[in-house]
Amino acid sequence: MTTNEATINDADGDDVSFSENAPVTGQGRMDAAWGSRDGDESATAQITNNTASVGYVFEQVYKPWNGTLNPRWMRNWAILRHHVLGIFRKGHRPWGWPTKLFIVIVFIASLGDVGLTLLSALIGSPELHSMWGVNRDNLYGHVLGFFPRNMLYYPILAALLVGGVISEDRYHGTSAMYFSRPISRFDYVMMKYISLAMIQAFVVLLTLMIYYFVEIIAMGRGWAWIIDTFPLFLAAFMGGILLIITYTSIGLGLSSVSRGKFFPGIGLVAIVLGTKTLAVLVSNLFERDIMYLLSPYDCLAHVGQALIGTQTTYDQYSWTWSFASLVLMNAFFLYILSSRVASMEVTRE
Amino acid sequence: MMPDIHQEGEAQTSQWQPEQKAPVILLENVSKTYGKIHALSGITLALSGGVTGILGLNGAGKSTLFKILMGKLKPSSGQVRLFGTNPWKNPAPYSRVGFVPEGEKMHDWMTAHDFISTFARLNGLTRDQAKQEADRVLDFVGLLDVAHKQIGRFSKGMRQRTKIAHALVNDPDLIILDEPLQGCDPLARTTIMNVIRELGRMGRTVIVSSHILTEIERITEQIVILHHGRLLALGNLHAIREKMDSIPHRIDIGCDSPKDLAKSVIDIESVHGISFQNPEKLTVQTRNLGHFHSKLPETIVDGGHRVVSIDNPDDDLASILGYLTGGGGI
Amino acid sequence: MSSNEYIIETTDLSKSYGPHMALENLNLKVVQGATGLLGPNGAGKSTFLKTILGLIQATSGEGTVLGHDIRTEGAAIRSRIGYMPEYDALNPDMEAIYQVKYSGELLGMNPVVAMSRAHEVLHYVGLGEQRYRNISSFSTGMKQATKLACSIIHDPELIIADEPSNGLDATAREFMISTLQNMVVNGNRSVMMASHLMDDVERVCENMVLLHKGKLAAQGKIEDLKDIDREIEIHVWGNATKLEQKMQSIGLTVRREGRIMRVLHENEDTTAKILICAKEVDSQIRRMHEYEASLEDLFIVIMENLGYEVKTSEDLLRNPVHARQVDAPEYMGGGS
Amino acid sequence: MADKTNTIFRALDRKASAITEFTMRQYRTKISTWVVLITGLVTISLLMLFYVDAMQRDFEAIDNDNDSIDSDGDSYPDGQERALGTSPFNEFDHPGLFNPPIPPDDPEKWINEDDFDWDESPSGTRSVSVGYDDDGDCRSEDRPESQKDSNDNGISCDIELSISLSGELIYDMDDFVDEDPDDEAYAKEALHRASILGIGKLGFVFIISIFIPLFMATGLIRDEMSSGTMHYMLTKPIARTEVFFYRIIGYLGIVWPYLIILTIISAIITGFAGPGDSLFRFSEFGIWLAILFAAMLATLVYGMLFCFLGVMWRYGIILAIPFAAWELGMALLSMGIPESPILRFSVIGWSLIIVDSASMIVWPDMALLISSGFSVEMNDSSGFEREELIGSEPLQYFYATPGLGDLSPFISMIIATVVLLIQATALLFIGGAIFKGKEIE
Repeated sequence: MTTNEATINDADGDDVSFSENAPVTGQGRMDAAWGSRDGDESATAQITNNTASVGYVFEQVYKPWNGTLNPRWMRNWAILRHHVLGIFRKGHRPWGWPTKLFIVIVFIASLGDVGLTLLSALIGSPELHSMWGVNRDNLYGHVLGFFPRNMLYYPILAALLVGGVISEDRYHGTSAMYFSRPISRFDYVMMKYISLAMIQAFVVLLTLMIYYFVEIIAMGRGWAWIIDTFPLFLAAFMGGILLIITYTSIGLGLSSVSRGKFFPGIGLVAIVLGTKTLAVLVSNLFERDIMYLLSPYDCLAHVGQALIGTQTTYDQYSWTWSFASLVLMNAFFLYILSSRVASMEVTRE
Repeated sequence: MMPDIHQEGEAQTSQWQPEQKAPVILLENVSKTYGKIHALSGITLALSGGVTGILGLNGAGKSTLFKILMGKLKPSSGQVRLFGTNPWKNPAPYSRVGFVPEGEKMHDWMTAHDFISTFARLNGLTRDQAKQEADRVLDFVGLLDVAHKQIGRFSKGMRQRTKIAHALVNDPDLIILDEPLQGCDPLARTTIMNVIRELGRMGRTVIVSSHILTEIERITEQIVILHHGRLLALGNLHAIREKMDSIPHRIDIGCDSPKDLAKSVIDIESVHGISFQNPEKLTVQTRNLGHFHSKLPETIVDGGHRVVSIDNPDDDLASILGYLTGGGGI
Repeated sequence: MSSNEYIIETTDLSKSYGPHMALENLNLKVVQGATGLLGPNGAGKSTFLKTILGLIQATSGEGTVLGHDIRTEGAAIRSRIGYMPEYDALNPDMEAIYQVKYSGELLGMNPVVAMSRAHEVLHYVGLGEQRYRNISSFSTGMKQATKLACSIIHDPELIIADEPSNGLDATAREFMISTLQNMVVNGNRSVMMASHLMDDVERVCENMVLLHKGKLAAQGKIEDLKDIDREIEIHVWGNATKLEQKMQSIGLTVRREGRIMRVLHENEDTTAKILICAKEVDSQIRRMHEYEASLEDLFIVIMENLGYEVKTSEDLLRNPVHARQVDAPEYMGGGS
Repeated sequence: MADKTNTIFRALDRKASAITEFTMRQYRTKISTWVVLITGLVTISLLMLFYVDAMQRDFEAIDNDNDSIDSDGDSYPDGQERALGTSPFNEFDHPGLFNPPIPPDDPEKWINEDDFDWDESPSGTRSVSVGYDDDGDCRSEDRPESQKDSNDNGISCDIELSISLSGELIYDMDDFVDEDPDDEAYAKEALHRASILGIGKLGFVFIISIFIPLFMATGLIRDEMSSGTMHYMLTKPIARTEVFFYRIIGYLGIVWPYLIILTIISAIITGFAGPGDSLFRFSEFGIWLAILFAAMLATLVYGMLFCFLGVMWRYGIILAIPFAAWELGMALLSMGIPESPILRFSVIGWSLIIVDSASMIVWPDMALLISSGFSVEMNDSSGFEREELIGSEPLQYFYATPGLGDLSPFISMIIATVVLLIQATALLFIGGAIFKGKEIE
C-alpha cells in the first residue's frame, strides 16, 4: 500500500494547517473544520493506490408469467407444508436444531414402552409383559402419565414448537409475507395451529399407535383382544388429542402476545408445571384438591382417566368439571390468540 | 457518603483527563476479523475537527469502525485512541463523545425529553441540569415543541433528530453519526444536514457515515472512503480526485462557439486533450485540474467568449468511489 | 384489467384511528405506469397502502384497485399486486430461493411452478448466484432484492414498493432503481413507489402523489409540477468569500452554502459576469451550470407552502451553546 | 446541605439513580411485568385462601384412644372405667357398683381429654421425661406401679424422649399418658405452622423468587443488547459493570417492594387467621421477616444469575430453565435431607437455611410438636388402630432443621446470608466482567 500526498495551493494563502499534535482547543478546531470551510483554503488528501475489482453487469430480462393461481385451500396447504415439512427437510420453515433434536429424543423416549413390550414378548415373561404391555393403565400412562411424559417431554416439546411460531413472524416481519397475500388471518392462525398439532401428534399419537400395533403383532393378539382393548386405545387417543389441543392453544395464545421466542416457551412450561406444583402443594398442606382445576395437566389427566376408565386421582369431583375447565382454558387462550392476531400489524413491529 | 437525593451541587464523573496533544481519533493499523471475514483491515487514520464523511458500500466496515471507536467491539489488532485513550473497556473518553447508532430501535415508551434527560444524567448532570440540557439539545435539533411526546409516535426523521439530540448532550467534542439520514424525508434530511454542518462550524469533530453520495457532498468535502474494510482514500473530496492522476480529468464547457474557445484554451499548458461532443459543448481533458481551473476564467474573459456552463463530471463522490472501488463510475 | 383506465382510484377515502385522521377525504386517480408516493414521515403513506391492499378497512369513502373494490375484494387485489414492505420481511434462517418459493406458494402457486418461477425472479433481481445462500448472510441490498423477488413472483400487474431503495448503497440502489425501471418499461407493469429519495422517484416515475397529514397535497406529472426560479449554481475553489463579495458588489443575488453558490439568473450575461468576477479575485470555478429544480426542491417548496419549516443554519446559530459539560476539563470551558 | 462537595460518589449516585429509575420505569411500561407480578399475587392469594379456609374449618374431635366407647355395654365409657379402676371389658364391673355409686360420664368428656404436656426436647445423648396424665387413667391408684412405669425409667406416668444414634426421636411412653390430645387445636396449630413454612419456602422462596427473575431479569441486558437500545446507555461515560449493577438495582426496585407487600399481606392474614387466644399472632413476625429476607436474597442472586446468563449467551435462558429445575429438586431435597452437602451448591439451599433457622428461633417447640403428633400413633398399647394427628405430616414435611450441623440458628442464618451475598457479589463481578468484555453488535 503506498500513500502519497497532494496539496493544492491557493493563491490566497490563508492556509490553515492542523497538525496531529496541535492542542485540541475550540478555536483550533473551528479553524480546522474542513467540511464546513469555505473554499478559501487549500485541501490535502491521501489516497491508496488500489487495484480495482471487476464490476459486473446483469442481463435483465423480465419474464412474464401467465399461470393461474390456485384457490384458498391450496394456499392453506402451503402453510401447512411449510411448517410440518420444516421438521424433516430443508427448504421449509427452519426449526432450530434444539427443537429438532428434542423431537427426536422425545420420539425415541416415547417408544420406550414399545421396546419393553417387544422385549417381554421375546423373553416370553408374563410378569414383564403385565408391567409393560398394553393395558388400561399403560395406555393412559403413555399419553398422560406425569412422570416423565408430562413433566419432561410433552410440555417442553410444545413450548419449543410454539415459542416462535407467531412471535417470530412479528419479529422478522414475515407476517407481511402472509398478510400482503390473499390469506385471511383466520386461515393464517388455523393452519399454524393445525401444523403444530400435527407435529405434536407425530410424537404423541404416532408412538401410541406404534405401541398398540406392536403389541398386536408381537404378542399375536386375536380379534377378541382387539375388540376388548380397542375402545381403550381410542380413549387414550382422544386423551392425546385433547392434550395436543390444550397445549397448542395455550402456547399459541402466549406466542401471539409476545415478540420473543422464549416468553411463550417459559410461559407454557410455567403454566403446566407451576399449576401442577401449586395443586400438589395445596393438596399436601390443606387436603384440598380443587386447585387441580387450574392445572391443565391435571384436568387432562382427570378427563383421560375417566375416558380410559382407570382409577381417577381426584375422585371427589366429577370429571365433567375437569372437562369444563379444559374447555374454558382453551376458549380463553384461543380468544387471546384471535384478538391478538386480528390486531396484528402487517409489517414488522 | 449520603446518597444525593436532592441532586444538588456539582459532580465530577471521573478523574480522567484527556491527553491534550492527541488527535481526537487515532487509529493505527486497526483490523477486525470475524472468522475468515475481514471487516476492517489495517486502518490508519487520525482525525481532528470538522465534519468528516465516512463513505463506503454496505458492508464496507463503516459501522464496524464506529463500534470499535465506541468500544463496542474490540479490534483484532492495532491501536485505537479516542482523545488519546483506548476506548475498549474504558468509558472515560465518552464524556466528550456523542454517538448516534444506526437502527431504528429506541425506547419508544419514553418521551423525547425524558429519554434525553434520563441519559444525560449518566454524564453526571443533576436532574435539573439534565432537564435544561434536554431542552437545549431538543431546541437545537428543532424538536422542542414535541419534546413531551412519546418517541413511539415520532416519525423517522424525528427519531433520528432525537438520537442526534441525545448525542449532543453535554456538548461533546466528537460526534459520530452512523447513517443519520437513512429513512428521513427531505425536510428532515435537510434539517439534519443543517444540524450536522452547524456542528462542524462550531468546531466539533463530526463523523458521518452514509452511502448516499450526494448527501455527503452536501454536508462535507472531507471524506474517508472505506471499501471491503480497507481505507481507500482520505482527505478533501476534490483533492482526492486530483490525486488520481492516471485518469485524466474531463471538463465540459458549454458555450456558443466551442471551436473558438478551444483555440484559446489550448494555450493553457495543462490541457491534455480537447474534443467536441456537440455544437454547444467543448470537452477539455487535463491532468492538472487546479492549474487548468486557475487559468480558465482569465482565458474566457480575455478571449471574450460566452460560456454558459462549466462542469466537472468526474469530480463528484460517485465517480471517485467508482474509480477507487473499480465499479467503473457507477 | 378492467375497463377502468385508472389502476387505483379512490373517492373520499378516509381512515381514522379514534380522533386521529390518518387519511382524510382522499381523491386519487393513479394511471398505469410508475407513480411515486411522496410525503413526509407520518403523512399516511403506509396507511394508504394498507387501505388499498384491503388490509385495514377504510372508515369512509370508496376505492378500487385494478377494478376491485378495496372494501370487499381485498383477497382478489392482493393476488394481483405485489407488495414489497418497507421493513425486513424475510426469515433470516431460510435460503433465498425457498423464501421466494414459499411466498409464491402463499399466493396459491403450486410448489413446482413456484420453484421454477423463484429461480427466474431471483435471476431477474440479480441474485442468481446467491440464491442458495441463507438470507442472514445477505447484505441490505440483497435483502431488498429478495423482497422484490418475493413480490414479483406471480408477475403482478401492480407492484407496490415501500421504500425500495432505503438503506442501499450506490451500487445496490442503482440496481434496484434500474430493475424497477425495467419492470415498467420492458415488463409493462405498474409500479407505485413510496420513497424519501427523490432522485430515485424522479428516475423511475412519471407521476407522483404527494400526501401530507393524510390529505392529498399534490398529484400529477412530475414534469408539470417543477417550475421554480432559475438559478446558476457555481462550485468555487479558493477565495470564495472574496468572490461572493465581488459578485454582490456588482449587483448579483448570491446564496452561498460553503463553496457552493447559487446566483439568480437575471439575464444571459450573468454567467459572463460571474467569470469576470472569478478572474478578478483569482478563484477557480470548478462547476457552473443552470440549476434545475429537483423533486426534492419541489417537495420542500410544497411543504413550506403547507407551513413546514426547514431549519437553516441561521436558525441554529440563534441558539448559541450556553451549557457546557460539567465534567469536562477546565480549559475546555467545563468544570466549576 | 449547603456545603456539597464534588465527590465521585455523588456523580456515581446520579448515574445510579438515573439508570435505576430508568429501569423501573421501563418495567412499568411492560405488560409482561404486570402479568408476571399479578400471577404471583394471585398464586399467593390462592394459597392464603386455602390457608384461611383450613383455619376456619371445624376439625372433628377424634377419640384417638377410643376410650369414649363403652366396650362392655355398661353405659360407662372405657376411660372412666379405667380411671376409676374398673374393668372396661366386664359388663358387671363398673363405677355404678361403687359406694356411693358414680354416675356414668358423658362419652364426649372422654374425647380430647388428655392433652400434650411436653415442654422439653432431648439433645445429644440426654433423654428427657415429659408428659402429664391429665385424665388420670395412668395415675389411677388401682394400678400397680409397674404398670404406671411401663417404660422402666423410674418415673411413673411419663414419656421418655431420647435421640437414637441415627438421630431419630425415640418415644418410650408409659401407657395412657397423653394419649388423646385435642385434635382441633393440634391440627390448627400444626397446619398454621406448616402453611407458613410451605407457603414461605415453596411459594415465596421458590416459586416467586425463581419465576419472577426468570421472566424479568433474563432480558434485563440481553433484550437491550439485541434490540440495539443498549447503545444509548453505553455511549455515556459509564462503566458497563456499573450498568449491570444499576440495572439489577432497578430490577430489585420493582421486585423487593413487591415481595415486601406480598409478605406483609401474608403476615397479616396468617396473624389474624392463625389459631390462638390473642387477636394477632405477633410472635410469628420473625418467621415472615426471615421468609422475606430469604426471598429478597434469592431474587437478588437469581436476578444476577439470569441477567448474567442473558449477557453471556443469546439463548442464556435455555440454560436458565434446567437451572430452575435443579433448584426445584434442591428445594424438595432440602425439606427431606437438609444437611445434604449437595445443597450447598444451590442458591435455594442457602436461602432455605435462613427460613429454617428462623423457624427454629421462633418456634423452639417445633420438634416436639411434630413428634407429639406422631406419638399418638406410637401409643397404641391399648390395641386400637390409631392414626397420627392431622397436620403433623405436612408439618414434618415442610419443617427442617438448618442443614449446617449443630450450629446455633443465629450463626446458621448469618452464614447463609453471607454465602448468598458472596454468591451475588461473585455473580456481579463475573457478569460485569463478561459484559465488559462483550462485543456488542
